[in-house]
Amino acid sequence: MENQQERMDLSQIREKLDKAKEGGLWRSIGELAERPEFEEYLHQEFPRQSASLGDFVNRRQFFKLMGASLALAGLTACHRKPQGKIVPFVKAPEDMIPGQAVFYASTIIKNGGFGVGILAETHEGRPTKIEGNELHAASLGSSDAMMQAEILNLYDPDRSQAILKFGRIDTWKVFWEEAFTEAGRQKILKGAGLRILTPNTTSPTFIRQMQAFLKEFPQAKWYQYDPVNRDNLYEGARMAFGSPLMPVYDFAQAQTIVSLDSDFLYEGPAAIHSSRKFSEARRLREGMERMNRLYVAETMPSVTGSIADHRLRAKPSQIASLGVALAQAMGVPVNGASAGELSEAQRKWVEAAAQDLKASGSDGLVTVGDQQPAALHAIACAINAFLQSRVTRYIQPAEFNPGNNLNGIKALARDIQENTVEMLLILGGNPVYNAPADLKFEELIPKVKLTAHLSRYTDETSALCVWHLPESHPFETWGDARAFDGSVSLLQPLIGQLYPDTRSALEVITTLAGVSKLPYDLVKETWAGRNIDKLVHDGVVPNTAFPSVSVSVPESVSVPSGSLPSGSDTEIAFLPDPLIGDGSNANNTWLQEIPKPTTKVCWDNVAYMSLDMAARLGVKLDLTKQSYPLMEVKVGDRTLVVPAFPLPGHADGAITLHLGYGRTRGGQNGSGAGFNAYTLRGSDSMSMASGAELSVTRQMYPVACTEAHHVFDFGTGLKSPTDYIDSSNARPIMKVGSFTDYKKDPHLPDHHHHAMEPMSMYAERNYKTYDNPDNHKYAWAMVIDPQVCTGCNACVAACQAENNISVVGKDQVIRQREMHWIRVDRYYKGPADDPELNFLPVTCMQCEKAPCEVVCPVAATVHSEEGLNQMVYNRCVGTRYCSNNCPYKVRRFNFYKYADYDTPVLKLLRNPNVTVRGRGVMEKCTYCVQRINHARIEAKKENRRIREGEIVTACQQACPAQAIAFGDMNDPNSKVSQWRKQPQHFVMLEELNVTPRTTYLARVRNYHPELAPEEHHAGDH
Amino acid sequence: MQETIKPPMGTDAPLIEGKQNYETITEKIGGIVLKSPPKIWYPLFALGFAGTMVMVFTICWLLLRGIGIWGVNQPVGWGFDIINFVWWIGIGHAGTLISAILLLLRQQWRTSINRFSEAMTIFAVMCAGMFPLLHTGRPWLDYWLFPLPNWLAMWPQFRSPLLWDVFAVSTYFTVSLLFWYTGLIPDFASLRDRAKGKIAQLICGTLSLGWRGSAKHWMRYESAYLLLAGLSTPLVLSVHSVVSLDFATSIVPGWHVTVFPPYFVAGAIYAGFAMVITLAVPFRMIYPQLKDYITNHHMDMMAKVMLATGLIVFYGYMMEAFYSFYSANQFETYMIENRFWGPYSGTYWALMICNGLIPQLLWFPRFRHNLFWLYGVSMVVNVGMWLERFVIISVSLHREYKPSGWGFYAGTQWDWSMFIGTIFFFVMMMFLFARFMPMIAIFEMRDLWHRLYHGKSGHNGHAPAHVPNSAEVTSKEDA
Amino acid sequence: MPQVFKKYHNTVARVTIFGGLFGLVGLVLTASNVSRSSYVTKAMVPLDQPVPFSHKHHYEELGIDCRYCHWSVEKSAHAGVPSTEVCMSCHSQVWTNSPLLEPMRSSMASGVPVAWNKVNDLPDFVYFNHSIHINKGIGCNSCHSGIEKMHLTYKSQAFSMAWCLDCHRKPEANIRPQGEVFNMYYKPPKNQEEVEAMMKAHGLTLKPGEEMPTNSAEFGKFLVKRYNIHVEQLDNCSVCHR
Amino acid sequence: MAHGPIEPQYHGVMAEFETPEQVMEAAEKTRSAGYKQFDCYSPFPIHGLSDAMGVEEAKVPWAVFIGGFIGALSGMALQIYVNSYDYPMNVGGRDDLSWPYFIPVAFEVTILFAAFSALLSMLGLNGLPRPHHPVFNVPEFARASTDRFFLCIEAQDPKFDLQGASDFLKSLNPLSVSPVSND
Repeated sequence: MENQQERMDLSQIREKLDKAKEGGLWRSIGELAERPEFEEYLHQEFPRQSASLGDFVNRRQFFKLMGASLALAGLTACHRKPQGKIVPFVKAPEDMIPGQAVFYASTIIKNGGFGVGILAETHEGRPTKIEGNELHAASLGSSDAMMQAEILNLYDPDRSQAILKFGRIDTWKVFWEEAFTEAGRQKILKGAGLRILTPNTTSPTFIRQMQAFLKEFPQAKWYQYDPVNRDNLYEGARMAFGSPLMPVYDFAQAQTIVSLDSDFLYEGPAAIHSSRKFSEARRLREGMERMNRLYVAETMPSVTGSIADHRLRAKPSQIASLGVALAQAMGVPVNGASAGELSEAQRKWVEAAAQDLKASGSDGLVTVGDQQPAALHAIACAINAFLQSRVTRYIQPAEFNPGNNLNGIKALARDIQENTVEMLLILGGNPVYNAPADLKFEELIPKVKLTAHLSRYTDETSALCVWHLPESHPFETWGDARAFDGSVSLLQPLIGQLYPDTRSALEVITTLAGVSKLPYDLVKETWAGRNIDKLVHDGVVPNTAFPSVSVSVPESVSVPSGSLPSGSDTEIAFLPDPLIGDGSNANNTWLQEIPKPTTKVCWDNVAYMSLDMAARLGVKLDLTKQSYPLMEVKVGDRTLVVPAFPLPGHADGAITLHLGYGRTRGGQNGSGAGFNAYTLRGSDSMSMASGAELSVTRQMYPVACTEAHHVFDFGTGLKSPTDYIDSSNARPIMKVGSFTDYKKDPHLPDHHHHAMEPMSMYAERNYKTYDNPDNHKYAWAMVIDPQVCTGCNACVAACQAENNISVVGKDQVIRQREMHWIRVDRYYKGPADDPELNFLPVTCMQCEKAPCEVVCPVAATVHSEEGLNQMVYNRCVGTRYCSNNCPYKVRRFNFYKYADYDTPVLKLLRNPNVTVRGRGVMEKCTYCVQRINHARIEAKKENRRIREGEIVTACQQACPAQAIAFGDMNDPNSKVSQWRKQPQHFVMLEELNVTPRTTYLARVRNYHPELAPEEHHAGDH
Repeated sequence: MQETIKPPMGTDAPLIEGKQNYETITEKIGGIVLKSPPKIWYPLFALGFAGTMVMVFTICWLLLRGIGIWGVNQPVGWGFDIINFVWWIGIGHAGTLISAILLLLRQQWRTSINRFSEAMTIFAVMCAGMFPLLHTGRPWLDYWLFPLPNWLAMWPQFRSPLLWDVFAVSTYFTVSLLFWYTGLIPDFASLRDRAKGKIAQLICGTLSLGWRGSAKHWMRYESAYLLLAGLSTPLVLSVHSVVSLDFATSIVPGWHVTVFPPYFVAGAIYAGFAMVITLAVPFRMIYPQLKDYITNHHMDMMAKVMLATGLIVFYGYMMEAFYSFYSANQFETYMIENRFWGPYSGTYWALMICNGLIPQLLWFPRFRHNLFWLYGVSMVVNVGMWLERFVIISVSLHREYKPSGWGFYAGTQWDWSMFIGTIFFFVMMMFLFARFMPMIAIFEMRDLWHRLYHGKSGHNGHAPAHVPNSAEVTSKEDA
Repeated sequence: MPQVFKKYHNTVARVTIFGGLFGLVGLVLTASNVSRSSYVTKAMVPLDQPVPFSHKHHYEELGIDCRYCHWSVEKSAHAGVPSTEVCMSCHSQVWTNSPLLEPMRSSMASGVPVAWNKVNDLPDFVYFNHSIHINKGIGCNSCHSGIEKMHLTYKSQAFSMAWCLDCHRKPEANIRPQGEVFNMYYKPPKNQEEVEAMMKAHGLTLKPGEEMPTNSAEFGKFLVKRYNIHVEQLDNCSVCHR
Repeated sequence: MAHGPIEPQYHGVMAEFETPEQVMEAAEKTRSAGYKQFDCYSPFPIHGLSDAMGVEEAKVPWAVFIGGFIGALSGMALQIYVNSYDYPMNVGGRDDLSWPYFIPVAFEVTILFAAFSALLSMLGLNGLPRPHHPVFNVPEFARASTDRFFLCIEAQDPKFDLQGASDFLKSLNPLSVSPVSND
């Protein structure tokens, strides 16, 4: 039924797309259902420029300009709205109401092949927004920035649309002829010359098909490779328990959590789940007596590290030493390794962690980052087993052939070297770009006679393969995937194929195997015996999670010599980029522009290093130009030039490089952004390299960083900005404190804040009652809880997707013109080289006495009866006075025509319920007023009040930590009212008396008594 | 530029130099208009025109691309645009002050420079007015700032100081224009009667509205002129006060300062007199006949006004700093600390030197009486006043409440081309003015000369007080 | 010779001044009237359509309910324009050979939809929702007045913001019982008897403390209250713009 | 003395003087001679001349006051109408009738109206613009805007006759006396 209906819509869209090439019809697809679609009336005569907006005029532009300037007045005056069209259906689908969004369940495949269930909001057959699927274990209704941005990947104008042979457009027919010929030959050879390389997969249907395929070609080999993989994790489990097992943690119950370089709240297939569970335990409740304690040792400040109670910075090689020391302190015998020399701080950290772990007993756990060596994973397994941790359990890995990424890619390289490969199918992935540098895949691929690369972009690998096959987006295909815990969810097409020639890996492999079944039937076959309609409707297949595997406590852990890194003075840590991952999202402009969670850098990767190290290397910044010096990084015979970026909290003696940048064929946005760290990464140094040589050059490189402005004030007489984050110190911006203080006085009084009686010439506005019988007004309000906010930026991405927020490009970000309506402010506390990180998401505060409104000369921003600070884009003339007068600086201005009005496929992306803002217009958060209006209209039609929880703002919906509450503060039972009543509730910049509707709770850390920072603000007043 | 200054100096120098009578006054001043200009006029005008084209080009590019071509950004929403606006408006104020306030105060030395400075006012306000109109994101909708009945049922929002600006600046421009034109009517009549060509007669005749110097007309004229002066005085004070309210009514630390209105007005007069000197010195060189009327006496008086207003402004700076500390408000304190030691401390200290330190030279007659120094000081003040607006507007914005919302600001090439373009536009307009309109109020000079040398017995003298004057020699020839 | 001008120049001067003033006023008036004229707004101007569909014929003469074609008007922001299939459900039986209906038949056969010219085209930044108006007793012809008489469809209003605001500020002037929304011949009850009849017909009863409306204005106010319309909120910007 | 016939071809008779003091004296004498309709012309305002002529008037200040008053009222009324009555909006929690915010604009409108009243009332009372006037027919009058002072007895004066007025003016010791043609 779904299928039937889907196809109906899709054919419509397809038809329109075909016609779009003839021009003019894109307007009508918007008006398909009489919809006032995307375009604000804007002066179409003004030329649009590409994302990089240079300010200089060349000769041609000059003449164009001179001509245009003559006609300018006339043109602007003579603008006339073109005649709109209404194109109704020929045959209307039964249960689609034009103008009402429909939600479909599907699944997003994350790195490693793990699925996260989603619900996609579709408007007339085009998905516009992704939400998490509450029924899915890895989502629980929340999402992250990458999931939110996946919708842009679907509509990416750079997606490959055509099948290419040696770069020239060809047809599937010709490909299949060639492929079948070769496959026929291989069949006789039992597939001895056939190799298939895919990313890791958990899809039961795909694995079933592959296995069937491999039965036909028994000598053929199927390798899986992801550049960021879990090899070490499974190897470690094998060392400890004898088989590769996947640990699953219960962060809701854990009392002591020790993370050894594990960013479990952000990275990995269970991140959203972990974040939700961790926040449940962490959230302050009145009368709370006990709080979990999180220890993190890591090289670079991570999302998890930022919320840790005790974050220890350590070089990559030292993490293992800490693990060994921890094991020894716990009394877990480790053979073949010693902790070596630990510094005072490290020793104290280890002791405190060990003490807490022991005290927590079975409620303690140790988790290790995927990039850490297998032996450390083994040690962690041993400690957890030793603790008889009931918050750690082990299950079968969901992936096919787990833990063999490096082996696989090496074997493939060897096979090609030995000339045994005659036909190579690369179904997804990009080995030329991201395989270990020493394998030199760019030289290997051309050696194979028949190579075919299925991918969504014509990327680095496509360029070297004989055939490039365009891949369908997962939103266009049927399929299934397992979550981290093994539970299965289904993929269903949310839209018809945007481009007719794209295929999924499943389709390619079944066709090659000669199976003439449609993907839908294959999925149905896999889940035969279940109600497929219900599975598709819910998106999840119930009762498919893997059961726990019981493990025995290993008597001791033997660490083979050389399996723990030795370390050096200058080490490199390789990490996937927090947003563009291993590089597969490089062309996603949303992810490029969202500031990286802890560093606030966007559009680039840089070499992060400690402030001390930067000083030693002679790194000199030019902050007014946001320029950082380029630095040559040399490891062995491999070099990379990358900007040096001092980062408070980074471990000394190491730099961190994010993978995924420096693409050469990454689309118009991915190509040329950043620096390719894969060129430094060999198969012996997949996650860390030591013995790097660094030399800072005199060349400067601009880095777009949204919060560099105040971090470093070197050489001025000003107080360090770190003084300004502490509420008790200077600026009443954040309320931070310790759990001990909280238990003493949950109000966490700040010493400088003197409550004032607000004085006003004017009477208070009535936000309480209407004249009518149902006279209780809604008073929308939001409370944000920094206590659980990890700074992951899911809200930023969700807001961008929901509100049609434009991307401005690196140059404009450097000029401080980013457009995000919600931003996650980062405040440091403590010493500059090793501070605590605090995150504070800031949206428009919807002040009742809004300073922005009074200064608007055209009443483009005024208050609604429900207390919203309304922003009327079509009224705005763009004086920017409101933004100047906003103490929270949450308003965003379209300095140029940032919105892309022209690219046809991006028009499908837009939320039809939000105006696409034109040039010269101020914009800002309005608490998702389109959702409020929708709920109000639906409630009024049913003659009822809006229910608590009926309106969920985009940021709130996405937040994995559930750190945002939104609702009616006139309703005493609403969540937002409850949160506002919390003793630690506070109002940012309250003394300005602008009475914001968005307020905050405090951020409290649960310090170990031995490690608690000294209170340094005692003498400040 | 060095000019030999002959004694008597300063206020000892006469207000009118040389042998003069009604005819010579009329001929020397009116002749500039009726005769072809000095050769140097053409290249100077061409330079002004070329620079104006830079401005026009910038404006076209601005309208095509959007204000993103400027350096403004998220925390610093106002940059060169509003800095230049306030700077130009300030410059304009000296003209009104000279023509209106000094008239009410019966300062005779105003007569030689009032026309000139009124023209300066008008052109400066034109330059200033351009910026608020162009600084909006969608300038083609600027008419929404005016209360025009419309089909949207929408009106401007009169609580916004920006709208007060619209009314203040447009009223100021209109009233200045009326005042200026009122003064020009009798002079156009003079030119009409002296013009030889038919076209010049027609133009001047039309502009003079048929003025014939009737005593009844003069009576109403004087009444109206005085009333206009009386109206202009509160107007000029209100305009810069309103401009300062753009900042003072906001909540930005560094803007939210109650002392702003008087401090801005003083600053405006300060900048305006600097600009009058900046213009008067070269114009005296281009038109040497003007030296008879704009004498060292005038230069000295203007230097003294500059010194006085400069001290008021400097007091304002002191108060800003003092209250920032005295407030015990961490944001205010940080604001001034940031000015002192922050990334833009250079501009702050340069401002202190330009507006506070260097003008103190004017205490010494040696510097006041030396046109080279005087000119130099006035240029320094022009720069200093621009820096003051930079410090107040952009430096306050770049770091206000939330450190996460902090940023940097620098003008782009388009900011500079717009700013410099308006300077050239201003220069071009001044040259056009010098060419086509009497630079000094002729009838008022006649009146002044009459009072100084002819009517010593008092102006209701029934007996003809015939004071022989060397200037009378020429009058015999006409008889 | 000081006399530069002729005597008639005095007249010229006066005429210029007063003529200029009147001319300016005239220009403003003309401009504002032209901008509101149907030449600019296209109000009252029928548009050419692929098929000359007559609302008068279908509604008034045949008595087909609005919702037969505009089927989503109660549920969605969009009233819904009938699919080819809806048209052909009748026209496969009647007027099967009419040349006027050829576009519909070919659309049905080819699957290519008919592209109608949009008559009521609001700016893209105006978010109008049909369903809430219909559900709260605003009749079709409150906005599409005279639709039942239209042979060719035209917009009966220019849909200016001021016009929208008029009703949003005083909905009692246009509101009617929900049952009368699709009645193009609805007349507000003028006196108490008519009010009583109307209330009876639509099952409206007085609640305690309410007084029987005695004229159309009071009846409007009664309905506004009964349908729980918060008039204060209706002219908030974000009701229509977001 | 017989009333001479009003001679329509003449606007009056005009005498030319060299100094303001002379014309002032002449004006007083003309007034004491009983002439009512006469006017003086000077290249700059001569204080006391209108007194000497016996002309008193204060219409311009009144016009300015009325103009300013209307300006103040309409400025305030406009703002109250548009922001407090026609489309009242909740602007930053301020009252609909937040009149203190309306003072600056009301003030500016006051000045604007008053300034226009000043100029327009002056021009209106003076009957300007009037590019053509009979006095310009006198060739000597070209210097009226430079350095000569004139007194013209107009033909409309009941006491006027061409000869008598000319003789009277000649008695005032002018530089010249000429009839003013009306063409």
